[in-house]
Amino acid sequence: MSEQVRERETRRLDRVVVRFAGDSGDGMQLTGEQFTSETATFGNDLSTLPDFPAEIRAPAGTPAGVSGFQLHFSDHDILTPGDAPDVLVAMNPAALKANLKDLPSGANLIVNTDAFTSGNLKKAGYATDPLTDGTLDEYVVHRVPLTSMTITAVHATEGSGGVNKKEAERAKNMFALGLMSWLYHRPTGGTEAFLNKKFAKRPEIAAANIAAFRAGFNYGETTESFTVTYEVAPARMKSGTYRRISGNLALSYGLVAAGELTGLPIFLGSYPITPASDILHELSKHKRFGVRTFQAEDEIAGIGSALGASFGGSLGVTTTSGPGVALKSETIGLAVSLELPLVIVDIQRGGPSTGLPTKTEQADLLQAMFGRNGEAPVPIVAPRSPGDCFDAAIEAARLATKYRTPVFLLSDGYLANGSEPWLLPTREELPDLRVSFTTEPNHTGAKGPEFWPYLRDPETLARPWAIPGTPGLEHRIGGIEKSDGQGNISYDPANHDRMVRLRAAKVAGIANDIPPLEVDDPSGTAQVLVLGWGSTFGPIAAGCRRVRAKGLQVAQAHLRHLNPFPANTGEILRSYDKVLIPEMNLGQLRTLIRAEYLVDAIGYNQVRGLPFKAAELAGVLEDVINQ
Amino acid sequence: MSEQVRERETRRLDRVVVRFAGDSGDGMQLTGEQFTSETATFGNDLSTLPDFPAEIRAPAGTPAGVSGFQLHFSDHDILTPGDAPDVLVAMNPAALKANLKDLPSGANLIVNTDAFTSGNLKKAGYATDPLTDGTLDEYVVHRVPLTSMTITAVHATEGSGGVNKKEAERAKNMFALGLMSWLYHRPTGGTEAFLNKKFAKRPEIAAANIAAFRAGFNYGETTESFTVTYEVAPARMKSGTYRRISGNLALSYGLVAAGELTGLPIFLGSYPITPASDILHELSKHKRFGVRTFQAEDEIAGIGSALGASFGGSLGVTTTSGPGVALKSETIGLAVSLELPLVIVDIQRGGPSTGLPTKTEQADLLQAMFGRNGEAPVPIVAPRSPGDCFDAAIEAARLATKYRTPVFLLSDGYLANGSEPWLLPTREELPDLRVSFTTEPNHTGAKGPEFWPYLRDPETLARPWAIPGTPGLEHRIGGIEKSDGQGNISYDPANHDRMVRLRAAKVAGIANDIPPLEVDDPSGTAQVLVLGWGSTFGPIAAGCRRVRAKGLQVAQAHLRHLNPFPANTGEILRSYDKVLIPEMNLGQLRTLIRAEYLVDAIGYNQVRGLPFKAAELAGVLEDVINQ
Amino acid sequence: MTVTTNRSGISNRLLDLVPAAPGPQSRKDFTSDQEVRWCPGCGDYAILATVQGFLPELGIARENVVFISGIGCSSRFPYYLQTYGMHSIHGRAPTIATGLATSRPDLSVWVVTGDGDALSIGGNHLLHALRRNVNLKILMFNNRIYGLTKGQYSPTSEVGKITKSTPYGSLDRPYNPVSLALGAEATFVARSIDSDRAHLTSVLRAAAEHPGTAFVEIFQNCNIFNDGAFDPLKDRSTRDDVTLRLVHGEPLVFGAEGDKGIRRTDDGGLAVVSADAPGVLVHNASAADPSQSFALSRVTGDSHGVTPIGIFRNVDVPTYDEALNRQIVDAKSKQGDGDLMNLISGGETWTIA
Amino acid sequence: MTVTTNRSGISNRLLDLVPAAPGPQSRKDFTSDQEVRWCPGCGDYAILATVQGFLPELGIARENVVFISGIGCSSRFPYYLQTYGMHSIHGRAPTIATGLATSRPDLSVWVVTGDGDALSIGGNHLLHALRRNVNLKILMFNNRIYGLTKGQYSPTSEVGKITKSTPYGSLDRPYNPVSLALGAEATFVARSIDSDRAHLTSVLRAAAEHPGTAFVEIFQNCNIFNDGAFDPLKDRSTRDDVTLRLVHGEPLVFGAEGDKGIRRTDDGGLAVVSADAPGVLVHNASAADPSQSFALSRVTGDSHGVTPIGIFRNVDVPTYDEALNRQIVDAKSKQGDGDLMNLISGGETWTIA
Ligand SMILES: Cc1ncc(C[n+]2csc(CCOP(=O)(O)OP(=O)(O)O)c2C)c(N)n1
Ligand SMILES: Cc1ncc(C[n+]2csc(CCOP(=O)(O)OP(=O)(O)O)c2C)c(N)n1
Ligand code: SF4
Ligand code: SF4
Ligand SMILES: [Mg+2]
Ligand SMILES: [Mg+2]
Repeated sequence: MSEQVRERETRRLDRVVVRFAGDSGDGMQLTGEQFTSETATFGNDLSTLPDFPAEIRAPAGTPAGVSGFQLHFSDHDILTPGDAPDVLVAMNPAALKANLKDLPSGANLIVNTDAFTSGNLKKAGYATDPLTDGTLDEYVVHRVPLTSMTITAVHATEGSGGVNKKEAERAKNMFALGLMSWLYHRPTGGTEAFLNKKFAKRPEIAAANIAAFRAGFNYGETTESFTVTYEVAPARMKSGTYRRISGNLALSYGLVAAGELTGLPIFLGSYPITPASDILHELSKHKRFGVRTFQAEDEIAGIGSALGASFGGSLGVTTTSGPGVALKSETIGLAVSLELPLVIVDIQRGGPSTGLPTKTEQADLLQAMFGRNGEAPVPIVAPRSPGDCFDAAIEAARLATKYRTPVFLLSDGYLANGSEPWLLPTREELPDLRVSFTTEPNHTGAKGPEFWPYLRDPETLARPWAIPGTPGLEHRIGGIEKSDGQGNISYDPANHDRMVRLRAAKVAGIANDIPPLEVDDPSGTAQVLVLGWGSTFGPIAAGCRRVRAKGLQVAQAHLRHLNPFPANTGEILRSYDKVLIPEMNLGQLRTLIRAEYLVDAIGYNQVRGLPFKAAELAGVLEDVINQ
Repeated sequence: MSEQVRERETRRLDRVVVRFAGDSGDGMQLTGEQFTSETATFGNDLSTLPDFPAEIRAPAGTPAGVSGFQLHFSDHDILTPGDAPDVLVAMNPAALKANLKDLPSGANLIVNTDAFTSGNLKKAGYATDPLTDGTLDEYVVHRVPLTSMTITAVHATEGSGGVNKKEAERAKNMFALGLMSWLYHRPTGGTEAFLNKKFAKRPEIAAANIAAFRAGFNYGETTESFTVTYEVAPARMKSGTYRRISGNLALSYGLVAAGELTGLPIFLGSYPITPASDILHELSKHKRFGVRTFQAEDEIAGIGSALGASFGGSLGVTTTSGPGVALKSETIGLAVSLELPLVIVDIQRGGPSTGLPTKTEQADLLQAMFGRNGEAPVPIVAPRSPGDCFDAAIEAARLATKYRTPVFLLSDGYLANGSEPWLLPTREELPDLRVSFTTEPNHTGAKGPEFWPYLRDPETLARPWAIPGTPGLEHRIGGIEKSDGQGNISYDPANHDRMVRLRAAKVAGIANDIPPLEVDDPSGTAQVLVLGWGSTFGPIAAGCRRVRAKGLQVAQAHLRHLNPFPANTGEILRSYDKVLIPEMNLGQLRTLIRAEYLVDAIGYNQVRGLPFKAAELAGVLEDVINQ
Repeated sequence: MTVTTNRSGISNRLLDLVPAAPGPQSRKDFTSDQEVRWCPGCGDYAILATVQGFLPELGIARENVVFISGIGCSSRFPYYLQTYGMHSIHGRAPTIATGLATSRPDLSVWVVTGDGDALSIGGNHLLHALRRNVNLKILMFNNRIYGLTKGQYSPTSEVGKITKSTPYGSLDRPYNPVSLALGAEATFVARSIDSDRAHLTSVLRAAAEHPGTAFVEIFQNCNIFNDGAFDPLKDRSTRDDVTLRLVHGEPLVFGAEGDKGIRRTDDGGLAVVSADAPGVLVHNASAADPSQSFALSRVTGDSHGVTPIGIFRNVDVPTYDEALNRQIVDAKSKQGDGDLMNLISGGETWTIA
Repeated sequence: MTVTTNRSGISNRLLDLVPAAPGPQSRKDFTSDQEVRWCPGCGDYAILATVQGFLPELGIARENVVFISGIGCSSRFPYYLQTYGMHSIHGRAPTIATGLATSRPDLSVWVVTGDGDALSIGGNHLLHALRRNVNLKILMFNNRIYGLTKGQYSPTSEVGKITKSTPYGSLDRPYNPVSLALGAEATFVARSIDSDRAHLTSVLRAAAEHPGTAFVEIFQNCNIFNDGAFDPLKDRSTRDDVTLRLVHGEPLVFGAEGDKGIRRTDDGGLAVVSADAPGVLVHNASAADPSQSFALSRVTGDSHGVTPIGIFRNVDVPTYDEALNRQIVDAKSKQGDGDLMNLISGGETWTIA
């Protein structure tokens, strides 16, 4: 109102949650990613949650077509992408409609007023204009004519000649990013470099985007809409070199690393499926590491080819999501019978059937455990955070090669697409997993030395791995029951019983080769234990923090190995009055825990395609503690 | 020794176990079946166990190629095919070698001496001749030159002219049958009629076989090798009309009956696999019942076609064994999501992978429960005896049509091929399962009447079944999550959670629509409960009888429904000190029971490809009771 | 099951088993209330409009039409049609449709699928449906890419294609869907293109008139992940020169000036020659022997500079459905309807009093 | 991976990557100690003997030979060979073999499969292997029946076949495996017969000499469930009159007297004519265009009274394996070996002290 430029307040915050939301075509993922990049370089701890529709380009302007990206960053270590945004950027009415319910009152809301046309309002399902009908009264609303200002800015810029109106308009996400960068004092150099690189082949587009980005930044500086800016100091994190990484990328790197560490070439046989495809995409780039990727005709061929490669001495890997696992079941059974190494990566998504293909869920655990004919045990490993996917992949490869067995690696959509800062390991920190093939006969028969493909290592119960090309060890394996040791077809009843038990004992024995379950119980006096697995680690830990901050006691333990469980699991469970198992399914770990340890574990279950919120879990924990 | 014909003793027995064993090509299955037929007509209770190699014609003369058939018959009701044979017919050295270990000392042994050539002995792996080296000292051995006597008898018979030596020799199984029929006072008319019918097109072969059969009978009468014959009186069984039936036949009839009772045409989509193929074979005969059978290109197409037929208003059925179930997993998940009726028949066999394809096992229970991505509950029904396969199939169809859900019917190789007398139901005893399709809109929307494909019956939670061809109810369904009620695609988190729980509640609700678990506890004071499921019913009940006969108390309960369990299951389990669960797997029901009821059930597990023996279970029971 | 029908329009002995529409229908009758969810500019829109425009021509009751699809962008198709429909799982639509069509001769069953859905994961089912000659109309939208999973190469992508899963170029030699279908004993094989509504409609009509499995490959532009794949066939300035329109009984000539023709070569293949050269062939889609149709399928833009569209093969042979249903009718008429109690009592029974 | 080899005998650029045998080998070297478990009289015995007799010809180290099979009577094959082997699961052998062959260019990988295993459940994998041209030799034993599961009809059984699953006669039109393979872009397609050892050996030799996927259909008698299916081709009195032996570069003539020939018809198919009629064709298995080979595949006992055996098609085009391995070699030579720590640190890092 007054002509005078007001002094702006800069508020220091310890954590902020921002969400960008717009049409699928508005580039919200890119915007979010780039804001995250700035934030990572700045040194905050962070966690992200992208959220996009199943359609490639769901209908423009409708709530179904909205694509969102949430980022939580802080000056201390954090565990989740945040429960509710402190600021929402809504590029159009549909984005507002789809996200407003998540926005706590008092939050900042930046809306692109240009998009609030009557047509767009209708598409979004608004009968009246929320900008004027009082809908937004409880928020701090910043009305920004984002589109028009972007076009003006672009067209006023040298170097962006030849950029037409549509192209200019497309840069509006960079205007939003510029504004947000200003609002949160983010470093901007990285983004400009990124844009120059990304559009290296079309410098006029790069110029347009940079112009929009700067215009957004300057708009914040000059407008009076924003009376406060925010600062979040860098986090104090463990010293070392960090990068930002998503779960699928970390998992891909873990597989490449597993190849190096075992000394085996990686062979990935895979069929594209959301949210696993990115691992195929990533691994297909790394031919210089000797990684072979094979896009198969279907999931069965994907795993079949991987198993064939393992027979030949590669580390066979197959990547998929739940429906693909279902198709691979029969071949997994064959791999159990052949006792060959194989890593089966399942990036879980919402089910059953096609379900919610772009959403997260933890409902394939029992499929991984039991989804095969006959007694066919398979070890299961699950990562707990995006960065942890790296280590979990290496662990899966370790078990697969050491025990000559297929191993499930159960990640999920949340880990796959979410990201966090990752402390890079040094080469020395990585384990030595070198494998040696059998090259000599291992048995003396009536006619001299023989090779017995099912003569087991007495300690691991693993069978020898003698690969084609090894003279004198020619042998045949198959899915029919084999005689213990010698490995010939055997229909003998006692032998079958023995082999079934040997395979089970081999997998069960892994319990002695994995770290014990660790409990985090700062007070040492908690009577409630929260047990989790997989991607719920962050929300559970955040929930625990909150209740502890209130002075309540709770212990947390998180399972990396789901089959077998660590040897001390039963002991730990039994030392608490109550065990709570939160899962994004109807209680699958709970089923396994109850069956194994007869502990009356309580389940807290949500099957919403979304990660838990810290506040929600804190509430549940309080209830359980106080009951 | 003396010329005088001795008076022969006729001993009355209450039960006898006979086993026929010979080369795969020797016709042992036919011989056993026919002896069983005679026995059934005679009025004994009986139970059979065929046992054949996985090869079509495994190498002649070797133990691997031996085919066997065991029959237990009695003057009272019996429950198993018998633990150990009282008499073994061994057609060659390999048959002797493969079966001798099962023969208790003192048993009768009929050997075809003609087959004990040095070549055959070698193939069987005998270094010396067991007929002469003392191996058989502990048995009552009847040395019969079966082959040569058959040839002589055939060639001396009118009407068998044109039968060459090889064909004559092939009739030797009928010689053995004749001899056994004589030994056990079986009626012979049926067999002669059977042979005349079977070889109607080649009367000379019929004549040859009948000649051999009579020669065998007469041989018993005239030789002095047999000093005793045996009589087993007819059993007192419930009054009514009986037939002998195998599990696969009863199951097939149950499906035909389900078609009649529901008023729906049966559509079977199937791919051949042992031991399920016979259901496809059988159902393909019944076109006059409107049964459509489709031999698909694979298991996936088998279930897909059945599901398509169900969409069109047929009762879709698919039949397979464990490896086939693995392949069908993804489509089962689709069926769960579509909520259409479908009966999935799994004739379990030894696993994992190809495993022991012709042997029995119960190791697909957890696959049936959990072998799909996401939360995808499927009801499970299991028959307990060959004849019970009829009722179980009808029950599976009832649940599938009433609750609009895929249902698993879990039989196994033992039930499939085993047989028993079956009291024919009357038409009135069969349930009325008539289904009505939805033909009218079920919702009033803004624009008038609408059809909502996911609006549920408030009681069963079943959705309406409106089939193509119904005007005004056009709708689309699919595997993506649907909005509650309306059934349009929905990615809404809360809706997904609701739908996951609704599908679970629908299946769980079946517990109110099935009979409570019944306990057989004659004394009413037992402290140990044996809980079983599926084909172990007979051996468990026989085991219980034995320990009760010793004055010990034991209660028995048997689950027909494995998902959901009957509502009173927990209560029953908790009312016993100890619960023992014998299974032909490593403890799959036990896992489910422990997880659900936190009852420390004890497992007794054998994975030998063979049914339990009554004596073995009796021993285990005694141990548990006395512990 | 036979329905007396006085449908106007398209007919064949199987379609005649489907109840007639109560009256004339329009495109609107076949349009559902669901919002269409493809990318703006996607070729799927044009195909949808053409199909919705065509269906009324069938003259059959809307409720007796069923569309079954697999998974992919193309497989969203059924949602947009006011018929019965199922959006099933990846690659399995032909199996579901087979069960439905063979058990319900009173339905008109259509399958919509993509190049990945039909030829990659679902190849086996597609080909078995073709050899069986089940009464299905299969529309395969070929955009030579995986659309829904965001741009991996497909079994119809050209060698060397750079995609997300093949950053160094794809290595697999692509299928020629028409050759593949002909090798699998298909009785009706055609090709059309999203942008040519009249042509696509004529192919759909012929497919509907064919009793048995009709396989229709439809070139479809995915403007997001494989834009312009069929541009030469669409561009007004080039299309006549690179498109050979197959018309049964007409000579195989093409070109803006109609100056080019197709003739046999010595090695058994076909070559482009001048339209007035001797030996220019006349198209025969209904030859019992599929060899010439196969040879035509080898005429491609890459090898010959021209792409045939239209009907390659169209022969009337017994269908699986008819045979299956005839076995049932025969069994009932010869043996009488089944009697359940008779069946289960079987031959040998005994009675205990 | 290149191995210096001075193998005598069969050679191609891929086989040359396989280590040579240390010395001459005999049939016995390739015979395992496992008891053969087929029915007496089964055609599989003859095929086994022929393969065991042929393998020494390859001149490669026995331990570098691998046989992969699916499930079926035929799929027992690997057990009887003293090489590496895998008896896998039904229909999936081509997938396993593809992973093995593409990751181990130093192996000679063979697939043994049946008509059900290869064409029914495994059809998709077989055809994708063919189009990719992976370096596999696929031997399909075609007995036109399911042997192991005791006699159901198969995708190559004739229509109307009475089997256990089709007591009223089968309804499906069979595949012609040669047509199917050609439709799937196969680069080597041949047919032989169990009983003709010399012919089968010559076909195996040609298959081994072919770089890429070789598909060999072998007519095999199942004397238990489909006895005599190929008798006319075996019976001395008829066989010459009903067998057309394909020899590249030779005229297509046959008959005990060599008096019959094959000529093109107007509809693009082939017909039997007198050997001295004009236009009798010369067989060209290596034509780039597969059309004539396809036309030859339509010449069958049923339709023409004569069955071609021998090599229908044999063309040398790039293989999947070579291309895949070349991409790896190229990447390493252009970019250097991968450096793990470099890779995982990526572009943007920050350091906290
Ligand atoms: C079992 C299974 N595997 C993989 C997928 C992932 N998926 C969905 S659609 C698709 C391919 C789509 O390509 P196409 O069939 O050509 O259809 P388009 O999207 O191009 O129309 C894939 C791989 C899936 N949904 N289910
Ligand atoms: C997944 C699966 N489905 C079905 C079977 C049963 N099965 C084994 S072999 C076979 C078919 C055998 O026929 P073919 O491939 O022609 O081989 P053949 O025995 O005739 O040599 C079938 C259906 C199986 N083993 N696995
Ligand atoms: S991704 Fe391609 S095929 Fe899919 S909707 Fe978009 S343009 Fe169409
Ligand atoms: S069943 Fe047929 S194919 Fe199988 S082994 Fe016997 S004869 Fe050979
Ligand atoms: Mg596509
Ligand atoms: Mg076969």
